[in-house]
Amino acid sequence: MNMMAPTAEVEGELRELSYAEAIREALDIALGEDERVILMGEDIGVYGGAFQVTGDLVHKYGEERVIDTPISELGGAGVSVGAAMCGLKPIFEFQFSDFAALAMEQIVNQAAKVRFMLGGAVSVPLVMRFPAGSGTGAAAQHSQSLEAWLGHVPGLKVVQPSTPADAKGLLLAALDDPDPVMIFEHKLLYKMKGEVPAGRYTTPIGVAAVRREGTDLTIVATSIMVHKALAAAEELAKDGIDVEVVDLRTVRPMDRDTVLASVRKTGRLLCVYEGVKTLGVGAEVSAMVAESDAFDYLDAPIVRLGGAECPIPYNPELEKAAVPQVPDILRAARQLVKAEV
Amino acid sequence: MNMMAPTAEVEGELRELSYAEAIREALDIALGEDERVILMGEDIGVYGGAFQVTGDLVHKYGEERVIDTPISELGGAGVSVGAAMCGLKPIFEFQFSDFAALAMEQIVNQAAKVRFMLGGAVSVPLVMRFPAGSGTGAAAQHSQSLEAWLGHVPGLKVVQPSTPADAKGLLLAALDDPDPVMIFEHKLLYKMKGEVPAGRYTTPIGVAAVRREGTDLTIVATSIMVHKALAAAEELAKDGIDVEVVDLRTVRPMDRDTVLASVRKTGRLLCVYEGVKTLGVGAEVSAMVAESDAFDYLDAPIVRLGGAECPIPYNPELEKAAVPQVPDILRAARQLVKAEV
Amino acid sequence: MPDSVDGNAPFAIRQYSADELKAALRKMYLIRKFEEGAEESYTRGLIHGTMHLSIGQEASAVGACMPLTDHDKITSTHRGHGHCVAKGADVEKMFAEFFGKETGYCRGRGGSMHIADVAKGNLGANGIVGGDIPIAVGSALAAKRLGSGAVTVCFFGDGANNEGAFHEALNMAAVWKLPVVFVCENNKYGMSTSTARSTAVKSIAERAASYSMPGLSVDGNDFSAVAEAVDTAVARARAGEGPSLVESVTYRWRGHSKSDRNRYRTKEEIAEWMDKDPIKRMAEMLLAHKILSADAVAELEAEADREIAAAIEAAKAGPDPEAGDLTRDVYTELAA
Amino acid sequence: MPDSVDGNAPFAIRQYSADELKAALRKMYLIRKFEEGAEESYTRGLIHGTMHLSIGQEASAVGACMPLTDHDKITSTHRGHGHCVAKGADVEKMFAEFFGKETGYCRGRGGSMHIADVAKGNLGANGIVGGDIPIAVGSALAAKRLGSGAVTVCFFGDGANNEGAFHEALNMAAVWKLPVVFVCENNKYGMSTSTARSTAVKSIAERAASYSMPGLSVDGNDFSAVAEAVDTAVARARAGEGPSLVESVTYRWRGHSKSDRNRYRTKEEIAEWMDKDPIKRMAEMLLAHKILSADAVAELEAEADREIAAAIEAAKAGPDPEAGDLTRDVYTELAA
Ligand SMILES: Cc1ncc(C[n+]2csc(CCOP(=O)(O)OP(=O)(O)O)c2C)c(N)n1
Ligand SMILES: Cc1ncc(C[n+]2csc(CCOP(=O)(O)OP(=O)(O)O)c2C)c(N)n1
Ligand SMILES: [Mg+2]
Ligand SMILES: [Mg+2]
Repeated sequence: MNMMAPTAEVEGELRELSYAEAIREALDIALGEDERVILMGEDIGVYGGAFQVTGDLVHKYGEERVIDTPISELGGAGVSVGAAMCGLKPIFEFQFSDFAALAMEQIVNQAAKVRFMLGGAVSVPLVMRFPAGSGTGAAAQHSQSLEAWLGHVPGLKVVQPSTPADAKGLLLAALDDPDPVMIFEHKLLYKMKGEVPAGRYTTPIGVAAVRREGTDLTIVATSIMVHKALAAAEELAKDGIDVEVVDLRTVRPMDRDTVLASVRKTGRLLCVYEGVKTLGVGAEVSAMVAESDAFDYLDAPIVRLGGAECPIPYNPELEKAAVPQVPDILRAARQLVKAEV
Repeated sequence: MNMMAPTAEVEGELRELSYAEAIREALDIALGEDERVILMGEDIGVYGGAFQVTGDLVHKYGEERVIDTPISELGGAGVSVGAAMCGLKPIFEFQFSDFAALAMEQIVNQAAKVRFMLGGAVSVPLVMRFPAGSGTGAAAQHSQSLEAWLGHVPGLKVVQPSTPADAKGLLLAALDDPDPVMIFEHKLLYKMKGEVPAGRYTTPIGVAAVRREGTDLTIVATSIMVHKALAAAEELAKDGIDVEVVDLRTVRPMDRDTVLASVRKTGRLLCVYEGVKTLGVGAEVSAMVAESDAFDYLDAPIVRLGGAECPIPYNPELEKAAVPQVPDILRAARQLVKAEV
Repeated sequence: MPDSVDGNAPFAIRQYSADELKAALRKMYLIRKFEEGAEESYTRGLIHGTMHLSIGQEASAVGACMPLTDHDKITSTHRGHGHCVAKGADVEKMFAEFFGKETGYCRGRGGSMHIADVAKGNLGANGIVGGDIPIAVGSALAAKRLGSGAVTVCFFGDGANNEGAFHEALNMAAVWKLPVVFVCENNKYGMSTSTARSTAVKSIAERAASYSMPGLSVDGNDFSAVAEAVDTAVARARAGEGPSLVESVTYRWRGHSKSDRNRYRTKEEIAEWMDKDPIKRMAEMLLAHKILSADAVAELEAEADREIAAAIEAAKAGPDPEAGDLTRDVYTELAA
Repeated sequence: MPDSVDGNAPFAIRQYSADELKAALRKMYLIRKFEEGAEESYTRGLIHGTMHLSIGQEASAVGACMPLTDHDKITSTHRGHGHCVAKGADVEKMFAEFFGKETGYCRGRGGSMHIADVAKGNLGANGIVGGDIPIAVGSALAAKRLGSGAVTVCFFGDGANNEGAFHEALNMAAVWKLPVVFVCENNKYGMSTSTARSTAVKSIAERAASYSMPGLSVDGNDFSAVAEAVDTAVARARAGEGPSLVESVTYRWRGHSKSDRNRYRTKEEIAEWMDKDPIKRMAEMLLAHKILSADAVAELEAEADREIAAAIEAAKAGPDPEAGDLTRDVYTELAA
C-alpha cells in the first residue's frame, strides 16, 4: 500500500502530478466553480508566480480575478481581508513566506480576530499560501519556516501539505472553510510528483495522516520532513527498527488523537520539523504528548530535530546543515530506541 | 528571605520603586552615561509614554534623544535598526506589543539576521520594549503576549522581567549587549512596587531565578504569572504542598540548567504563562524538559497553563477567564501532585 | 433642491430635505450625548478599559455619511462612536457593548474599540491605527467585483496617514479604480504628536497626488462642507472613476483617551476650537435657512438627552456573556 | 572645473577630473563584466541560488556614488552588485561570496542578495524589497546625531516605492531633516509588474511632494545626469537641509532573476533599451570631450575583463566555511 497516496474515500481518477500542478489544479477548480474566488499576489499573472504555481490561470480567468498586486504585502493582505469580509473568497499568495513578516498585522490582528471581536457578526473566508523553507540557496530572508508563528494564533487554521494530493485537497478544504486558513507549502516540494485524484475532493483540516505504520518509534514530521522521515524509516527497517511516521499536516488545530494513539503504541516519540527548533512546531507536539495520558506510555525522552538556532546560511553545505537531514534522523532514532527510562 | 529582591551581588541602596519607575531609572542611567543612547517611540516625549514609562525624560535629555516617532511602526523599527548598525544604541518602545506585528519584518528579517548574513561584519546593539499582556480592558488588538514569536527567532534575545529590580537590571544588561534584545513588559506590572537597588547594575540575560524553593512541584512561570504562581504556592503550602517557583526571565536563550535542576529535584512540572497555550513559551519549557535527562525524574505528565485559545475578549469576566488565574494554578498543582506515573 | 431654496445657500441646504437635515442634526446631538454619557459611565466605573471620544468632530462623521445608504460601507477607527451613530447604529446596543453585555453589538467581546454594526454597513472600528484602510479597499474591491454598487467610506486620522498601510492601500485603490472614499479626520494630533512634528506635508490632502486621485481639504467642523466633499467623491466612486481623498480638518475637545493629561496642547487652543463647535454651527445654519426653529433645535437636543439616558438604563440591564462561551466565535460554527 | 572645460559641457565633464571619469567608466565596465562573469559561473553550476543582474543600469549605480566618499554610506537591494562595485568593493571578495566561500564579503553566509562591504560604507544589499529604506534613514539619523558628516544614499527600485516602508521612511527622514538621498532606480518593472500596473503616479519623483522634499527624475542611463542630480541632493543633505528623492529611469537587460521567462515585456522593448547602453554613452561622452581615446576605452574594457577573470579564479580557490561554524555570528562573540 502506498501510504503517500490519497485516502480511499477519494474517487477521482489518479494522475501523476507535481505538487505545484496539484495546487494549480485546485486553484483552477476553485476559480471555475465560484465567481467569488479571486487570486491575489505578486507576479501571479503573466509571470505565473515566482514558483510557477498559478501558471497560466490569468489567461483563463482574466486579470480581474488573478490579480497582480503591487509589492505591498501589508496592504495586499489587508485588501484580501476586507474582500473576504464583504463577499469574496480571496486566495492570497505571499511570494515567499518570509514576506508575511510585513503582513502579520493584517493576518493576526485583523483576519484572525475580526470575527471574535465582532461577536460573530462576520466571517473571513480567506486562504493564504506561503511558499516556505530552505534549500534553494536564497539565504536568510527567503528560506524561513514560520508556521509556528501562525500556529500560535487563535482564529487561524494552519496546514502544511506534504504531498501533491494533500496540497490539492487541503487547498480545496481551506476554500470551503469559512475562516482564514494559512497554507505553508515547501518550495522544494513544488516539483515533487505524486498521485492526485482528478476532480474536486477535500482533505480534512485538523487530521494527521499515518504515512507508515510501525511499532518501535513514532516520528511526527511536517512538510518536507515527512519524506525525510520515510526515507529514514526505510533505512531503519533494515536494522529491524519499525518506525511509524505521522504526517502532522495541520499545525492548528493539531490532531491530538492521531499523535497520541501512535505514541501509546510505540512508546517513543521523535519530532522532525524544519522551522527553528526552539518554539517550533515540534515543541507543541512534544508538550501536547507530555501533558497527555500518553505520557505514561513513554519509554524514553521525547526528542526533537528542528532547524538550527541560526538564520539560514547561503553556502550550500551550511544550508543543508541548518535543517534536519536523513542522517540526523537516523542518528536520533537509533539513539532513541536504545534509550530506556 | 525575600525571593523577589535583587540578588546579593547587587550593591546599590534599596528603594521601593514601581516597575515603571525602575525602567525609567534604567533609561535615565543609560541616557546619562552614553551619548549614543537614544529613545524612540510613539508619544514617549511630552506625553511620557502611553504607560508613563519614559515620563519626563524628554525634558532632561531633549527631543533629539527622546524621539517621538510618527505612527510608523515598521519604519520606526527600521530606523532604529539602521541607527544601531551605525553607531547609536537605540531603545525603541512599541506603544503596545501588538503593534510589533507591523514591524516583524525589521525585527526578524533585519535586526535578527543582519549580523549573520554579513558574516559578522556588523552588530545591532538595539533594545526594544514591548508593553504586553491583558487585564486592561483593551480587547483583542491591545492585549496580546507575543514573546513566543520572537523567542522562535535566532539572533534575538528575549526577556520578560517580572519585578522592578529585574526590569531595571535586564534593561541595563540589554543595553550592554551587542545584539538586539527584546524586552516584554507586562502592563499590569507597571504599577507594581518592589525593592530596586540604586545606581547601575545588570541582571544577566539567560539566567532564570528561583523565586521560591520547594520540593514537591516546580512551577516555571513567566512575567506576571510569577506572582500568581507565588500566591498559589503560599496557598498550597497550607495543604503541605511545597512548590518551587522558577521565574524564567529569559525566553531566548532559555536557562536550561536552572529549569532542569528544579525538575530533577521535584519530579513534577507545571508551566504557567499568559501567551496562548499552543506554541507559547510553556511549550518550549515542556519540550526542553521532556527531551532532557530530567525526563527520567518526572513523576507525572508536564502540565501547561497558558492563555485560552481565543483572542482576548473585552468583557472583564471573560478577559480574566482567558488567562491563567490563581485558582487555575491551584487546581492544576493539586491534580499534578496527586498524579503518579 | 426644492424650488424655494436659495441657489447661494450652502450645499447641504440645497441638497437635502428638511427631514434629512433634521435627522443629521439629531445624529450630531446623539453622538455628543452618547459620548458624554459614555464618559460619565466610565467615571462611575460602568465601563472597563479606555475610550476615545470624538466630541467636537460630529460634523465630520455625520457629514461624511450623508451620501451613503445602508448598502454602502464604512470602516472606522478607535475614535469611532461618531461614525457608528452616523451610519445609523442603535445607541442602546452601543452602550450594551460598552458595558460588556451579551446584547451589545459585539456581544461584549469588542468594546468601544471594535464597535461595529455590520447590518448597517459599518464594518467596525479598528484598534490598529491605519488597520482599516486596506480593509476598506478590500471592501471596495468586493463591491466592484460583485457589482453591488456599494461605496466604502474609510475613516482614519491624521496620525494614521503616516502608516505604511495608508500608502499601500491608497495606491492599490487608485491603480484598480475602486469605489472608495478616504476620509482623513485631521484633528491635528495623533495622540500627543502634532501633524507638524510627524507629518512632512502641510495638508494631508496633498498626499492624494501621489496616487493620482483628487484630494480635497475641508473644514471638518462645517457639516455642509464635509457632506459636499464626500458627496462629490462618492459620486465619482459610483461612476467607476475611482477613489478620492478628503481631509476633514477638525479637533477633539477631550484628551486622546482617558489617560491623557493634555500636556502637548494649550488650554487656549482647546478653547478656541470649542468656540467652533460643529453642532452649534449646524444648528445655526438650519436656523438661518429656516429649516428648524430655535425651539425645534432645543427639542432635538432634549430628545437626544432622553434617548441616551434611556439607552444607558436599558443597556445596563442586559445579560452578561456566559463564561462557558469564552471561545465562541473564534471560528465560525458550522451548522451540523 | 578645469579652465579648459567647456561651460556647456555636461555636469560630469565640468565636475570631475579625467582620472575620476576614467575610474567611473572603469567601474561601469567592471560591473558589466562582473555580472556577465557571475552569469556564466551560474550556468557552470558554480553559484547556488539565484541572482539579480543589473546589466544596463551601470550608469545609475556609478553616477549615484560619484559624490560619495568611503565615509558616506549606501544601502542596497537584491539587485545590488552594481552598487557594491560603485562603492569601491573588491570584485574578488564579491565572487568569493557568490561561491559561498569563507573569503567572501559575508564569509559565504549571505550570497548575492546580502552582499555588503561595510568598510567601504556599503551597509549591505537587502533581500526584502524596501527593507533597506528605513535602515538608510537610521544610518542618516546616526550620522546626524554623531555629527559624522556622512550622507547615506539609499537605493531601491520602482517596485519598492509601493511598500509601506518607503512612505514611513521618507516621511521620517523629512520630518527630522536627515542627511539621506533616496535613489529610486526605476527600471519600469518590479519583477513582472510594470509601474503602469502597480504605481498610481506617472513619475515616482512626484511622490517627493508628499514629504515636502525635492524630487527629480533623471535619465538613469546618463551617467552625468545621475551624478548631477545626486550631487545636488548630497550637497543639500550635507548642508543639513534634509533628504531628497532622485528617480533614475533605467532598464535591466536581463530577466528579473534566473527564472524569468520575460513574458511581460517584448523583445523590441529590450532591444530598444539595449541601444541606450549606458556604458556606450559614457564612453562616447568621454571620447567627445577628449577625456579618453578610443584605444584607452578599449584598454579599460580589456582590463576589466582580465580583472574579472582573475577574480573568478582567485575566488574559486578560497576555502569553504567550516561546518562547525554553522551558528557563528548569530550573536556577537564577546572577547573573554
Ligand atoms: C498601529 C498602532 N499604533 C499605535 C496605536 C496607539 N494609538 C491609538 S490611537 C493613536 C493616535 C492616532 O492618531 P490619529 O490617527 O490622528 O487619530 P485620532 O486619535 O487623532 O483620532 C495611537 C498612537 C495603535 N492603536 N495602533
Ligand atoms: C518584501 C518583498 N516582497 C517581494 C519580494 C520578491 N521580489 C524580489 S525583487 C522583486 C521586484 C522588485 O522590484 P523593484 O523594486 O522595481 O526592483 P528591481 O528588481 O526592478 O531592481 C520582488 C517582487 C521581496 N524580495 N521582498
Ligand atoms: Mg488625529
Ligand atoms: Mg524595478
